[in-house]
Amino acid sequence: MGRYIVRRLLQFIPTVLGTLFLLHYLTTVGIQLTGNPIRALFGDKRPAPETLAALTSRLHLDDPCLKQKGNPCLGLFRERLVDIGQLDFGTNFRFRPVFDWRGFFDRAHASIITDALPYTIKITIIAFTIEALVGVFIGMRAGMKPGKSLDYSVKISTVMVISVPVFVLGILIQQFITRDFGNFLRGQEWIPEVISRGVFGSAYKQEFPFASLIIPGIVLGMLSLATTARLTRTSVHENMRADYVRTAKAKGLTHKRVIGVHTLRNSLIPVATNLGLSIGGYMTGAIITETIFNVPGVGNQTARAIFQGEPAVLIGITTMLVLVYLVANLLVDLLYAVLDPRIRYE
Amino acid sequence: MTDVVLETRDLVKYFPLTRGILLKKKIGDVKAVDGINIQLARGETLGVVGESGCGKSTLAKLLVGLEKPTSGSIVVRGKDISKLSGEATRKARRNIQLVMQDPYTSLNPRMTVGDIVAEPFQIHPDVAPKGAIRGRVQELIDLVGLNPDHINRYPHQFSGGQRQRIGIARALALKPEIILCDEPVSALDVSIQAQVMNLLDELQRELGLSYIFIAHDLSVVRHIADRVAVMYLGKIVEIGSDIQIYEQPTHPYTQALLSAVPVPDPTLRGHRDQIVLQGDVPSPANPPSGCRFRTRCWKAQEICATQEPLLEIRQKSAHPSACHFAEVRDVIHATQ
Amino acid sequence: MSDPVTTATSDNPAVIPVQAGPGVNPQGPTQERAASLWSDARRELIRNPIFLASVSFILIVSSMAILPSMWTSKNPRDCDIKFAKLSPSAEHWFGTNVLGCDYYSHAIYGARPSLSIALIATTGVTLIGVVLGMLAGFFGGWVDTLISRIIDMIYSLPFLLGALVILGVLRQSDLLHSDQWWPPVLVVAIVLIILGWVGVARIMRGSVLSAKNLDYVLAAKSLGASNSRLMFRHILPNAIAPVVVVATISLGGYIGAEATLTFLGAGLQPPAVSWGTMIAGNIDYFNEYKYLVLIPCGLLVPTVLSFILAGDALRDALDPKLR
Amino acid sequence: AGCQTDSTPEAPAAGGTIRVGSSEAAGLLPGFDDSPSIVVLRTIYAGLVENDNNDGKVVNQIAQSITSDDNKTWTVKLKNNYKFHNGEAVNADSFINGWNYVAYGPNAQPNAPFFGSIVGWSDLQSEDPDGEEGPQKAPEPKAKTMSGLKKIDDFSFTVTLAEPFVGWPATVGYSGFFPWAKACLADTKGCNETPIGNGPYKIEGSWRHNVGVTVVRNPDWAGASKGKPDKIEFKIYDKIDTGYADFEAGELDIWDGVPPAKYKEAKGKYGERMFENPSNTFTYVGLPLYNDNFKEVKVRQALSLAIDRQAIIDAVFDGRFSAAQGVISPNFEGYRPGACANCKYDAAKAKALLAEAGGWKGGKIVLWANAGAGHDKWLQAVGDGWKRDLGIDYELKVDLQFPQYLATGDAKKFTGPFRLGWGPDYAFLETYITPLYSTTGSSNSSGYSNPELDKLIKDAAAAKSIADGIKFYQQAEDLVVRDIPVIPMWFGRTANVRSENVKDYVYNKIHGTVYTEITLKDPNAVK
Amino acid sequence: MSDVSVDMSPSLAGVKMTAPLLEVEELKVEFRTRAGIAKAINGVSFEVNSGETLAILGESGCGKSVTAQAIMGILDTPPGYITGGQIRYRGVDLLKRTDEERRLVRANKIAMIFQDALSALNPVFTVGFQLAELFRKHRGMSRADGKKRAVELLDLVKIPAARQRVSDFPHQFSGGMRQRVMIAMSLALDPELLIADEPTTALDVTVQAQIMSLLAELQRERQMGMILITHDMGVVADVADRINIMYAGRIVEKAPVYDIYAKPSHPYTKALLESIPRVDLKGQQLNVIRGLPPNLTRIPAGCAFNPRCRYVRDACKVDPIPPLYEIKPGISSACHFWKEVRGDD
Ligand SMILES: Nc1ncnc2c1ncn2[C@@H]1O[C@H](COP(=O)(O)OP(=O)(O)OP(=O)(O)O)[C@@H](O)[C@H]1O
Ligand SMILES: Nc1ncnc2c1ncn2[C@@H]1O[C@H](COP(=O)(O)OP(=O)(O)OP(=O)(O)O)[C@@H](O)[C@H]1O
Ligand SMILES: [Mg+2]
Ligand SMILES: [Mg+2]
Repeated sequence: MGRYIVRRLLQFIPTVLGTLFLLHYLTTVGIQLTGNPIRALFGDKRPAPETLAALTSRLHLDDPCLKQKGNPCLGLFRERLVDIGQLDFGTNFRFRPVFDWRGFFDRAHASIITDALPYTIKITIIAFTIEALVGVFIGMRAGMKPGKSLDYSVKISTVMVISVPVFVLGILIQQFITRDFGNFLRGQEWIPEVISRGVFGSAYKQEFPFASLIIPGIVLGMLSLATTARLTRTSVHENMRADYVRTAKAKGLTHKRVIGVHTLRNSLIPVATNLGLSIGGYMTGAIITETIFNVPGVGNQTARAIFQGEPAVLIGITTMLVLVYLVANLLVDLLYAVLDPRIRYE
Repeated sequence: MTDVVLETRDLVKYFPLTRGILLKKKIGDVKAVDGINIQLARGETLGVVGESGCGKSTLAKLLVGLEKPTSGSIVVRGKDISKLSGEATRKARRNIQLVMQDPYTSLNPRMTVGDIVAEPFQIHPDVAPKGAIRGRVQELIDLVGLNPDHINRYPHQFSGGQRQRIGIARALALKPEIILCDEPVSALDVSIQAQVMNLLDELQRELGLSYIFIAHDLSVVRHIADRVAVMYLGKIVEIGSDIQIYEQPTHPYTQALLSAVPVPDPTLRGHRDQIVLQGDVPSPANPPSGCRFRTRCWKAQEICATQEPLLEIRQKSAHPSACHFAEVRDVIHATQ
Repeated sequence: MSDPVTTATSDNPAVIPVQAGPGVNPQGPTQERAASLWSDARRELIRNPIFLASVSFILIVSSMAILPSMWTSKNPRDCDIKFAKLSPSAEHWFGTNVLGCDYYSHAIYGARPSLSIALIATTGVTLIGVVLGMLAGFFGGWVDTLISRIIDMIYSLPFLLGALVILGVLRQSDLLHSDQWWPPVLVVAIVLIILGWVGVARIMRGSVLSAKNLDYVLAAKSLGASNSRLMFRHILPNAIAPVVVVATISLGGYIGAEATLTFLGAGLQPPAVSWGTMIAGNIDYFNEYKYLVLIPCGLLVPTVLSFILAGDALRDALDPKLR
Repeated sequence: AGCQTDSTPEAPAAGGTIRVGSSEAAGLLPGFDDSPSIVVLRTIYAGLVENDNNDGKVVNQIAQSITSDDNKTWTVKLKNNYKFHNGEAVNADSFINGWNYVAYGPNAQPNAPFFGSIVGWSDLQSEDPDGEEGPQKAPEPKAKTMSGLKKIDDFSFTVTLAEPFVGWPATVGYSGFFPWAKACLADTKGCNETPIGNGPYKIEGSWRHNVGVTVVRNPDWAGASKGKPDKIEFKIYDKIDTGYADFEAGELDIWDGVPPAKYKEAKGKYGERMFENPSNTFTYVGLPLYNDNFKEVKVRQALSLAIDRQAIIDAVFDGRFSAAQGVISPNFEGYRPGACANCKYDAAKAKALLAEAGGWKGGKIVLWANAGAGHDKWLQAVGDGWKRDLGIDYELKVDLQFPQYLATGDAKKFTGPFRLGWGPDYAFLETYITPLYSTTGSSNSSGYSNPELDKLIKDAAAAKSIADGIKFYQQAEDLVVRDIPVIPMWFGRTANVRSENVKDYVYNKIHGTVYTEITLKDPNAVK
Repeated sequence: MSDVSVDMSPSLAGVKMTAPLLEVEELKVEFRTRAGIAKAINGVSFEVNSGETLAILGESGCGKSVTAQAIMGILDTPPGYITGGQIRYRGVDLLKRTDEERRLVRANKIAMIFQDALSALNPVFTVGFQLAELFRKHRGMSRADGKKRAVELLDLVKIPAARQRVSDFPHQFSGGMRQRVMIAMSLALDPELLIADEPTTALDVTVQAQIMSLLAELQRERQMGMILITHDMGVVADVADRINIMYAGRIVEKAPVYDIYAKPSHPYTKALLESIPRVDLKGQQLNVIRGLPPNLTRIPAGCAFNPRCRYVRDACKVDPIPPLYEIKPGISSACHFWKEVRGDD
């Protein structure tokens, strides 16, 4: 097992390199296709060519290969890798450093990622907790009595969540929950501010660093929550007929325990995969939810970088995400072995 | 022996033994099969008996290629099948079929019985023309005593014994030369068991099949086997013809085993001379030195701990026996 | 012992006249042999009211997609800004949108791109995901490593970035501006497939890992079954359930994803309409003109629900234990 | 009138904190040109001149005087009592060194082009010897300082322009012309995070990226108005919907810019707490004159006449914009209502003109806009109008991301009408004419070239006085609205909302809300 | 914690200790399947007393396991439904009690050993966990105590190195060991009645002998009643007091163990005994019962065994179904022609 982990960790290297290359290639092709992203900084006004050239060269976007469609710009990639190897992730178009690890400890070295990461970690934790707990719980309840009203109401409500695009959902929640209901709460004297302004605030607030992330976290977790719930339901439903469940019943265990321990544990294997995946999926979601709820996290920065076409930011953020994702995945794979002892890794 | 269809040479299978969930480390080997030499002649039935966990199923899996041997070879008609690969393995498998021990898990829950039994024909289309498959399947189902009505049912709709018969039908489909039966009748009631055994018998006579027949039920083995091998902790401790083993067992383990066989006669209750083994079954991960049975043997002496008894014909044993003190003792007919 | 007091039935069971029971065709074995997981499932399904209702709804919606002119005589592109934002009336059943286009005809014409993108993407994602996930889980070793790493790489790309760039590349072929309706649809679907198969593949891989060492798989293996047979006859049916769930769920997601892409200008080109864009494009007006959002939602949600319910019914029908 | 509520004779209660919605600035140095930057810069910096809050007229701030005989060499005299927040004096060097820094090409300051009219600017830019495609990197620029900037003494200097320009003093109120402290030039990175300004407010702590910027009153400020609130908190929002939602949740005192789709609702809800005024952003549909189909003036006029601007504004934007009546902002001196005869909806006339021109021969007209910015709706409405009134079918091409879209425009590759916008750089109407329509105009994307117009611009720049200059520019506008190189659509409309706690709301026609002059009913509402 | 050894096993209201341990009366179970209604149990009646071993024998699929599941109350519904009859534990009809009451009877009063140990043990929990769970949930023990008891139980069923194996997973055990774990599990709470559904099928004879004598010993000590379901006629001969023979969901013969072997009274029993392999028949065909087991969706009219019976007459092929004729006290047979079968008179 130890060797398995070491081997997986070693595999991180090609994966990270692969992802970096993929990303490098995508951003390069992006620039090759859409032209110099700096141009867009000036909006409808056409900048002086000299200014444009100066900015372009300062941001290393003046490499001629960026003008040749389809050229993978391997030279640039190599330079980039060397820089990254020295923990230099470059700057954004406004010359803010993308990543400086000292920024975690010292404001003087603040960087885009170190500023944004704490928010995203918090929101992810909230989303994950909600997804895992609520998703598994309602999935389990629905799976216990398939075809009953609870099953259908879970089904219908998850379908609503799934089929309505996230940004629509986020906007609706913002309108009806944080604005209308929130305003009602804020009208009540007796409700503590942390609830009325924090939890039910329309946007992230410094004063309530955790409370005001709860609703964005819920929105973030919602999409994969639906999947988790459905997956759990199916899985529980399938395992309900297993012989060992019958044994558990014969042991005189309560229905709750029969389902909650004996059935659930076996049902969690596909669910665990999904949970692991959703950590990666949160990033896509965070781009939207963080923007809607004004959380200054990684998603927000990614969105900005995507639309401004800032390769350095994208690569910096994604390198970090890839690592997070890979670790999460490795944990899921190891979790398999915990959940299902029959699986062995050698 | 003349017409040997299957032979194993020093067949060994170790399973790595690990501890811990996250950081598993290998702490040893389970010596499930540890140097087995058997020969199977054409038309012969070799019974294999032994304590549970002694490696019978592992041996069977090795023989059909479901596990890769740690060392040793399996020779079928002169070819070492454990060294074959790809298509050749698949071809070779046709000749040697397995009836699995567990009738509950060995049938695909999402296939009808008809499909399960038809599968061998589909895998090896040369056995039966497409149009004939249906008929053959019905024949087989019928042959093993199942209702052809049930051809469209799913395994979970059958009782354990019925499922076992489905497994047998599947193994018979290809008319293989060798059939490995891993406790094929232990889930069956005696009448069906009798049917199955008659069936196996008939098939053997007609087609010259060879069987390796693994069972706990010694009376069943006695009925069907020409020769019997007794296994203990991954090794064969005694091997001989059925008469030799049953009437003149020379290894203490065999004797203990035979004495424990329940007799379907309530009048003998409490009157039989049972040899009750003392001590625990040693772990196959850490078998005792020398003779593996010595920890539970009433005859054990110092030599047993130091020197491993070979499976050979001995002074007081007309057939190979792996005991330094091999000696005939009739346990079957003994009463108190 | 064997003094057979023979009755007609005892000797050769094969010739026992088969009495027809309920659900068994009296014609006998020829028909009966047809029974397999799939044909049984089919028989099961056509008697399941929920399945039938879902499928009928899907058919209705599909007919909108295939023959929109059967449903409305209005041209969705006949718009007059003077008649903008009219409430539903006899003339305009669903009212008009902000540009004064008949919203009913939009709702009808919007079905085609939404449904075809969702269906093409789901099919593609499922096929690719199932096959690659299966290969990875089944063969393990370097196949698994390779596929898993590719999955990791694609998975860790931000979806929007990937989608925007791939669409940018595909756009070079100018497919998005074809006079035909399908090229842009296909382009969007391809993007969703490229970025979406990894989820299914991972789920599949997980299921295969736990299914591949079951006894019945070993049994088939010892019969000499080829790997493809092991994978597709034995493992697949027993490992597909979670994939069906994920696939039907993502079907809904793809309709939304198309809307997101279009919203960002990367998907369909207006004035083409789809349900997703109808929702996304009008969400701003939700407060005052709720019907502009509620109508496409009211079509989208039941459609997705129908697919999910039908998927569930299919999965249940494929589980013989539930019979 | 810039001031919304009538000021009462006694000074309004000052103090308190006002919370303002904003968005993430590109940077907090005067070199940055984006509006979130400028909003903050205007509170912590002060320029040579200011626009009066009441009528937008240019008045001196730090400048004692700005004078010229030939509109070419301008002499700037400074008041000597202004200080930077770190105690440095604001003197001629603060301006000269700062402007040189911004103008210096390799510093890559977005505001660099604003100094392009000063003699010697091009020496500060590097020129790539073998063109952009070439492998060689551009060398260092020839000079580090502009020869057109000359210090006379500590508190006066001269600025020499390459061409005469009567409006120059009006342009230096722009934030790009703010002075730079020495300490700031020495550490621009630090100064960006913790700006050292010379204005009525100074930063509290430093810039919290993506979260907020807080400024507090500067006790050492030498200007006339000391600023009303004690503290201004700029809260950063990424999307206007979010910021507006937070305003609705009572988290903000001022929110500039109700989202278009919420406009109608807000109008009903906030009544007189919503402040509306035409804004200076100009939206137009450019016509590619480099394309044969658009060469004919009558065709262009027909296209313009066939657009029912007000109907589009009402339907798509809930009446949020002011239909363009010319190409100059209604807020600007020199604006004339109804200047553009071709900007009224007249389907019959449009049809007739098109017929006169021999009809439309270009097949489907392709309407261009950049992707993801929500322009497709109103462009569809424009296209629908053409289809209905002129029988020209259209299609939309709205899938290009902004950089590519702009590049396409720069390369003159648009195949049909294209959406673009324009915002003034400084408070002088010239900003709406020269860059867009002069043959060499920096943002002339339609390819319009009219010697008559070029001459008028020249004459205007050399005019005796600003008032004289305006007359020439108005004549130029007349040419533009006759030739329709671009179809003017509308000017934006500010829709700023304020909380109940805001007492006096002050709006400057040129810069928008003046946060430093806002007073609160209860200054202690927010601790 | 260990002195919380109070018996938390609840008592059921209405229990009369004088009443027979378990009485099953006219139990009927059917499976409603797509292919029709399978009548798995068609009126089964028997009783078991404390300290007594009742063996139920019968062909595969005749309904032995279903009967056991019905008694335990763990039949999967749907498709299985109990359509009639009573199951009385100490005079209390369990079928009329609430789920919660029945739950407390399980494992505490009536425990069961399952036929298939691999699938009956939860693959993802250690054996120790699954054993300790009983003590923790029914006796309120702590984890550590539960585990201690689990080790004791594994020792009791002769699992070597119990202390180490307790934290192994079921798949790490051999078939026989799993079966012993199942046995340990069923004995954990000292039930009054043990239903052993083929408890030794997977065991080798030495272990089987140990286990059977173990069961017998425990039974003696605890006065435990036992229903032994098995195919192994040898085991039955060794341990059973009384035997019930089942065929097609009915009991066709009841008799004390000696009588059955000596003089079966039903043709099916007779045929069954004749199928046992015997040394003297080596090399010959074994006797089999011809024909097929009945299709439970279409049980023939009259005696269900009639299509396969050697003694069949016309009377056997029509309803009514032959009742259980009482031959002697304690011996009864459901054959119209039992006399002929016994060879009496
Ligand atoms: N996959 C495996 N990993 C580790 N150990 C194993 C594995 N399979 C079997 N063993 C061990 O190998 C030994 C032999 O097992 P095997 O199943 O062959 O026994 P058996 O003789 O068939 O027993 P039974 O009669 O109970 O079926 C046992 O100790 C078992 O625990
Ligand atoms: N879920 C089910 N659906 C349909 N029929 C079923 C179901 N479960 C059991 N049966 C039927 O009920 C009958 C009795 O089954 P049961 O398991 O009790 O047999 P058994 O006597 O225990 O046999 P064995 O000795 O082989 O275990 C069988 O014929 C079986 O086919
Ligand atoms: Mg075995
Ligand atoms: Mg059974």
